[in-house]
Amino acid sequence: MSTSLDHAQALLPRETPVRLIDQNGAAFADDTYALPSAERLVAAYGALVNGRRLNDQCSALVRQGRMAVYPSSHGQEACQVAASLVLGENDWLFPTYRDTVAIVNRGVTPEEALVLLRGDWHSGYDPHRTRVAPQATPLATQLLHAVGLAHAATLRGEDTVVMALCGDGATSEGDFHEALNFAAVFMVPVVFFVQNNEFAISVPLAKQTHAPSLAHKAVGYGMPGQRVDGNDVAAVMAVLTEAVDRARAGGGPSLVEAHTYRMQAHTNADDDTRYRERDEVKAWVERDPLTRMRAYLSTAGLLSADDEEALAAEAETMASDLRDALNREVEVDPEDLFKYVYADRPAHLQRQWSQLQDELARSDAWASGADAETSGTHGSAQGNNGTKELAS
Amino acid sequence: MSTSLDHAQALLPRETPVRLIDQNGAAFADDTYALPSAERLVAAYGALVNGRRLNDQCSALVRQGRMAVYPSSHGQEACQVAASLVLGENDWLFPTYRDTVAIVNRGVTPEEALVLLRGDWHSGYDPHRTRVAPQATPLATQLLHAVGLAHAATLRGEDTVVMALCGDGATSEGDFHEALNFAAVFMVPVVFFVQNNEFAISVPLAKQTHAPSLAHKAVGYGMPGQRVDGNDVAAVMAVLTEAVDRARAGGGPSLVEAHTYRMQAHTNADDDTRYRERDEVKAWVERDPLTRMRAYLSTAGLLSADDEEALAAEAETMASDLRDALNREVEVDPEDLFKYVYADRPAHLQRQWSQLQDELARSDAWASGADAETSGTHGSAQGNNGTKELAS
Amino acid sequence: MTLIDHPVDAKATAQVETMTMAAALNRALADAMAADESVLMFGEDVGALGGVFRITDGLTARFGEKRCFDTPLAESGIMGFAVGLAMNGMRPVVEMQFDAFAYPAFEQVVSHVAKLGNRTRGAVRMPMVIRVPFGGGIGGVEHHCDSSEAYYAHTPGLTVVCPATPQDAYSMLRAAIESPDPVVFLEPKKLYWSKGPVDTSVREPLGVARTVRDGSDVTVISYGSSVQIALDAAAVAESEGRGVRVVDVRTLTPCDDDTIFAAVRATGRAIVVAEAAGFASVASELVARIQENCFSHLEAPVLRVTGFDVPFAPPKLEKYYLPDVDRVLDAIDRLGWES
Amino acid sequence: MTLIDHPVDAKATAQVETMTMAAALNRALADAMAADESVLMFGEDVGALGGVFRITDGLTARFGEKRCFDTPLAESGIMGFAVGLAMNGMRPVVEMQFDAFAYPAFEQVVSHVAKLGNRTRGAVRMPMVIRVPFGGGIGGVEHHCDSSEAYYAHTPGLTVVCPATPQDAYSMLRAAIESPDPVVFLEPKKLYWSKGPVDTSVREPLGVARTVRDGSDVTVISYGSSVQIALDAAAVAESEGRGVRVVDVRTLTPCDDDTIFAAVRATGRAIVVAEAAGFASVASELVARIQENCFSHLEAPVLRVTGFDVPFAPPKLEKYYLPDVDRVLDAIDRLGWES
Ligand SMILES: Cc1ncc(C[n+]2csc(CCOP(=O)(O)OP(=O)(O)O)c2C)c(N)n1
Ligand SMILES: Cc1ncc(C[n+]2csc(CCOP(=O)(O)OP(=O)(O)O)c2C)c(N)n1
Ligand SMILES: [Mg+2]
Ligand SMILES: [Mg+2]
Repeated sequence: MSTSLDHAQALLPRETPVRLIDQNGAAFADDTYALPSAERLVAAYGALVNGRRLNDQCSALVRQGRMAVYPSSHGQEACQVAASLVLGENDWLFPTYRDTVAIVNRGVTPEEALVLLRGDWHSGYDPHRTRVAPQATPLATQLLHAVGLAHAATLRGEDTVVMALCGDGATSEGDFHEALNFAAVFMVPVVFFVQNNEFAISVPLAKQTHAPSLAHKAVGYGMPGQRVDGNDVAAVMAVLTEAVDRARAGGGPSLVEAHTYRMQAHTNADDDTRYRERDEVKAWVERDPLTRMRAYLSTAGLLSADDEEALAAEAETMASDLRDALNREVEVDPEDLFKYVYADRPAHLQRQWSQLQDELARSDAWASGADAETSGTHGSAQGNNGTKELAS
Repeated sequence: MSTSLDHAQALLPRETPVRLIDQNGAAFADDTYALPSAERLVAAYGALVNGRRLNDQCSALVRQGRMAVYPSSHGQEACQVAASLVLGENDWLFPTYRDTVAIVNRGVTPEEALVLLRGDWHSGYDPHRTRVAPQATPLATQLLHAVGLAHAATLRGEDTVVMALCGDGATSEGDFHEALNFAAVFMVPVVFFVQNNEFAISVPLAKQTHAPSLAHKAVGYGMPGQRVDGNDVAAVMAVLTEAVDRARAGGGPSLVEAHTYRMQAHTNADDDTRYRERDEVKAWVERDPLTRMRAYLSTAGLLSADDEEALAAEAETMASDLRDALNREVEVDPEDLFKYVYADRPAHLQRQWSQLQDELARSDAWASGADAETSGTHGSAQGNNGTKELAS
Repeated sequence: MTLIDHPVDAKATAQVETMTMAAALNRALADAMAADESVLMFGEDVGALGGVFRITDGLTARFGEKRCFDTPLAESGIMGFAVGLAMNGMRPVVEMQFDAFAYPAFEQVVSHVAKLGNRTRGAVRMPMVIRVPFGGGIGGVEHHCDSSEAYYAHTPGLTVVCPATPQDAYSMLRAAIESPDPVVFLEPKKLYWSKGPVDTSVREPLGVARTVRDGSDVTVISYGSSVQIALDAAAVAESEGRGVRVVDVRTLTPCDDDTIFAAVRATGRAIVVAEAAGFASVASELVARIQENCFSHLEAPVLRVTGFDVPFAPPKLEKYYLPDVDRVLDAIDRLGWES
Repeated sequence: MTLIDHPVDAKATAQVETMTMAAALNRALADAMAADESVLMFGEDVGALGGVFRITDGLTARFGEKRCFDTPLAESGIMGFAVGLAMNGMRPVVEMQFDAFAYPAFEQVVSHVAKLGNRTRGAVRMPMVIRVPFGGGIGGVEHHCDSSEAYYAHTPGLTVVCPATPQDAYSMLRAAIESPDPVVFLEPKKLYWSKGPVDTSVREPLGVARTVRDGSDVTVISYGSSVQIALDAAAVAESEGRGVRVVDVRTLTPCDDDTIFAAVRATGRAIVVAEAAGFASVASELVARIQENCFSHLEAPVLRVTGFDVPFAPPKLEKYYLPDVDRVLDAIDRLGWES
């Protein structure tokens, strides 16, 4: 417990979210946070264009039935891009199901990223290669993993920083509380980054919390909290960078809340007309993070029409590669069910796999026209009951 | 989410805990909190004397082997007494294992209260009679029950207020977070009262939280937090009364942190010499809540030597009644194991009880000298193996 | 056929309608809320949205925000809040959005929901229902297809039920809400959109198994989405000359031993079918108690057809994981018929 | 006697000492921490206090606060923190203070600890140990005596073990810490102060049952504190002329079917003894798999002697709840000897 109480004031976030570039693309000075360099802003814009294209391509692939479900971060790309751009190579990212753009920006290929949502496997990439944890589904649970992983690095004297993402809804879970508390008590280099997009599926923020802001929760753990305009990529980068730098310097964790908006339904399976007005959604269109950045960069002479075209082309290539990839049927291997449950396959799983193999062999035999009597012990039964499905 | 951010300041606790009477018994004026009436203070002192006697009697009963374990609130009696005295008849109290003094002060008899710690049953009183929930063991879980119970009352238009108790350690649990959040979102009339006694068994507060104070957590839920000297019964009563009044008036929940100290080991089973210095404990002796109150009341002419004697005699009667009660052997009925699991006993539990009855009958028969051959199907086995125990 | 006749509540007008299980559950909630003011429905997205499966559709509109409402996103919170409401005269019905998202509430369920009645010698009871959309067969991603019934069924003090038809969904949910004890109400997601007749005047106690199909050679015991697999297998087996009795246990615990044992004693052979991983499962229990109590009637071991002992499969591998008709038929074939 | 010989690690000097199970566990932790820097021990009160059962006594003093430390009081936090450490090169060993206080961590255990290796196709493994002081027989109050093994054993991906002797406590904890997979290490509280010889050079793989006593008429299968009950019952039964083989399964899952089935096939009769409530328990599973695999060898049903299906008893009623020698002997008597 920190003894100096006046410290509490320093932990509270601002009364209005930090903003460095307004909706019209005009930059203004801030006492604390400097505008990121032109180079970083241009890189960020490229990532925004790519991220938007990825979001929209994925939604299209769902409509076309190539993928079961996609939780889009359309409208939240500034947060997605900033969360990965502020990290160094050895840093880690702990994403949720909605953070596909962030992980792709960090080096996971779109195809690997979509393995989960295509239904091929539960996760499609090696977390150690890109230092990106598997996208988390159970809300807020990953925040604790982030704290543990960061602590392990600290124990070894490494200067790794971990960026842990979650949504506004997830802040209500007990694990959110426990993660922030552990991080603060052990002074662990984690930046908790909440994308407050106003909704947890259908539940608006007002039903999620009565707090002045989500960033105000930080003081209860003795860590600094800050609020930022989540559609201003410059501001998100500036605020996150400060938090990352502090963490790396041994200053401990912080909590950053980005104010943004979920422009589309929770996933394509959701019907958001049931719980929000179209006008509310429309009002956020003009706050689009891409428009704003484009305006700023164009005015500043940092983005030519040629640059824009090149970025669009690059994004289009990514999208078309992705379409191709998802049009290729992936071979799934039923043995995978048994392969990874334990490091060494125990006898009972080997027996269960043998049983399945036997079933598959019999149904293959049946499918290839062999005499039904030899293909299984229950004879005609196999012919009548979906063994074709097993043979696929 | 509350829209006015300047509101945040109003939710923060004071930098130093509220105190109305100092360690020497001198009262001083406070801008916000008035000293409770002389009558209430005298009543509080009586309860303190009684509570102290109860704590010490229980510890003695454990040493004498009449009870397995007792988590004493010795030194925390001001919190115990205030938590129950500020409640109205229809209000509810949600206590922990350490809050025996509080529940006895609320009308649970000491004998009922000790059923748990004697090992007769899991709880010994009807919660509805005294409006005291069973003493909770799993930390922080009861806070949610308190919120639900209060909400039910509100839905029916009743003006019940609920006092929910927990320790400093319990504030780290996810359920603490979820309870405060639910209470704030639903504007439920609950007062969360944390007795910060500096330890969770062996773990000091500094390892529990990095927050400026536990009361600072309130702002993260949008409810007022306050800190109070937990050894000043006048201040605890004043602060809790304000919180109870606000809750009753529809102003929602609040969080109160009392700064106190666990003067004895966690329970008699604990060895606190392993983790704290004797000097630290001694330093708190002079902050004893009883001494302070006696000094104030005597100086103010509210407590004569006769009064003191009368209070001591009353407490002694309570203690000796309790000794008598615990010296009486309680009949425990094995059928109780099966009686209350469901409202109506299902067939499988009836069968299991019949099996046990059969065992008991056979071992009774054996114990009463009947031929071993007739007392059970495995003959000599019974004689050799603890059937005496079953017959006890 | 020894189909159990549904006892009819004479006072109510019989109203038979064909509907999905989802609609039957929705109707049961609405009827229970209309019948008893103390019934409250809450959880995540159950208000304006009507639940991700629309089971609570229209309830907020009809009964108001105080009766059917969204909570903050915290399952332990939802469960503990329900405990407090149940302590104070309410009959809360909570929805856990998916099976695996009920785990954060596990401590509240095991240490309080299941035990508070016992703890207080019945002075406090827990008349609450925990609705859990559960199981696979819907192509859901990880954490959306767990069959978690064993965790609850192993916990004394809980009543654990699982309907297999729209009729049972309706009648059993009404009974669960009226129960003085806490009920874990498992809703097989795969069956949400399956249709059947529902007579809303039918009321039945929990704890009674249903013989769905008669047969004298082997009994197949199952629940939830496995009942249809058992019936399909029975049809095939019949075409091969084997009479299969199918029992839907419906209430997993407390378990209707009488019906189950009578069936197994009559047929001498039995199979238990359930989707959950088999190890230390409800299927294990059914096998154990059957062989303990029907041993001398058994011509063959009681076999299990269950999920493999692996985490639930991703969508594309689901078909390999889930028990199906062939696997049940294979098991029947292994019941020592040659002897 | 078919006692399994403990394979000796040739390099280590054999060191046999008599000690309590608590001391053996403490020694195992210390030796593992000395052998491997990545082993961390943490939880509630495990630092200065040495744990409420003193299992971690002296570890902070010897290895420092970074290796053995107290955490904030939050079990889900402890478990999730351990997951992150295990993802990043550490071998965390966590202590849940008592069985029922592990429930808040249930979601982390079921949804992550058990599944992360599978989720990532083995790219991430979870080499961690969850130590759970468990079970009754110590006169503990509510929430301090749960036998929670079924919850873990039902969950694919976990290895669940339970030692019955100081030697196994030592060897199995060393093996658990070295395992690449997450191990739930159940420590029978009742046995903490029981003494026995410990040879610290003994290393054995997990997953192997132990035949503790030979006998040819009936096999009693158990684990943890029930093993001694089985042995005591065996001694009495022998005096009545019945040879009782006693098998300590030690690893509950993955289960050593070979040893168990061989024993039951040899004796033709079997009893499973465990303290947990019987319904959908590990005992159910053992019964189910034995009858599935040894049916033709069985002279009688496999019976269970377990806790009743009620919440664990308060201290004064504990003796009625817990399986004891008489109950085991009664069960043996019911194994159809007349036939
Ligand atoms: C423990 C848990 N409970 C419930 C869910 C189901 N669920 C998935 S996303 C979601 C809403 C999350 O909202 P938020 O945290 O704001 O993130 P967003 O989807 O807006 O990015 C819910 C309830 C879950 N995944 N995990
Ligand atoms: C969920 C849970 N975890 C662990 C415990 C074991 N335990 C009992 S009391 C205690 C310390 C509690 O400290 P605090 O909340 O400060 O209360 P105090 O005992 O100081 O009154 C612990 C760890 C428990 N009862 N419940
Ligand atoms: Mg959101
Ligand atoms: Mg404390």
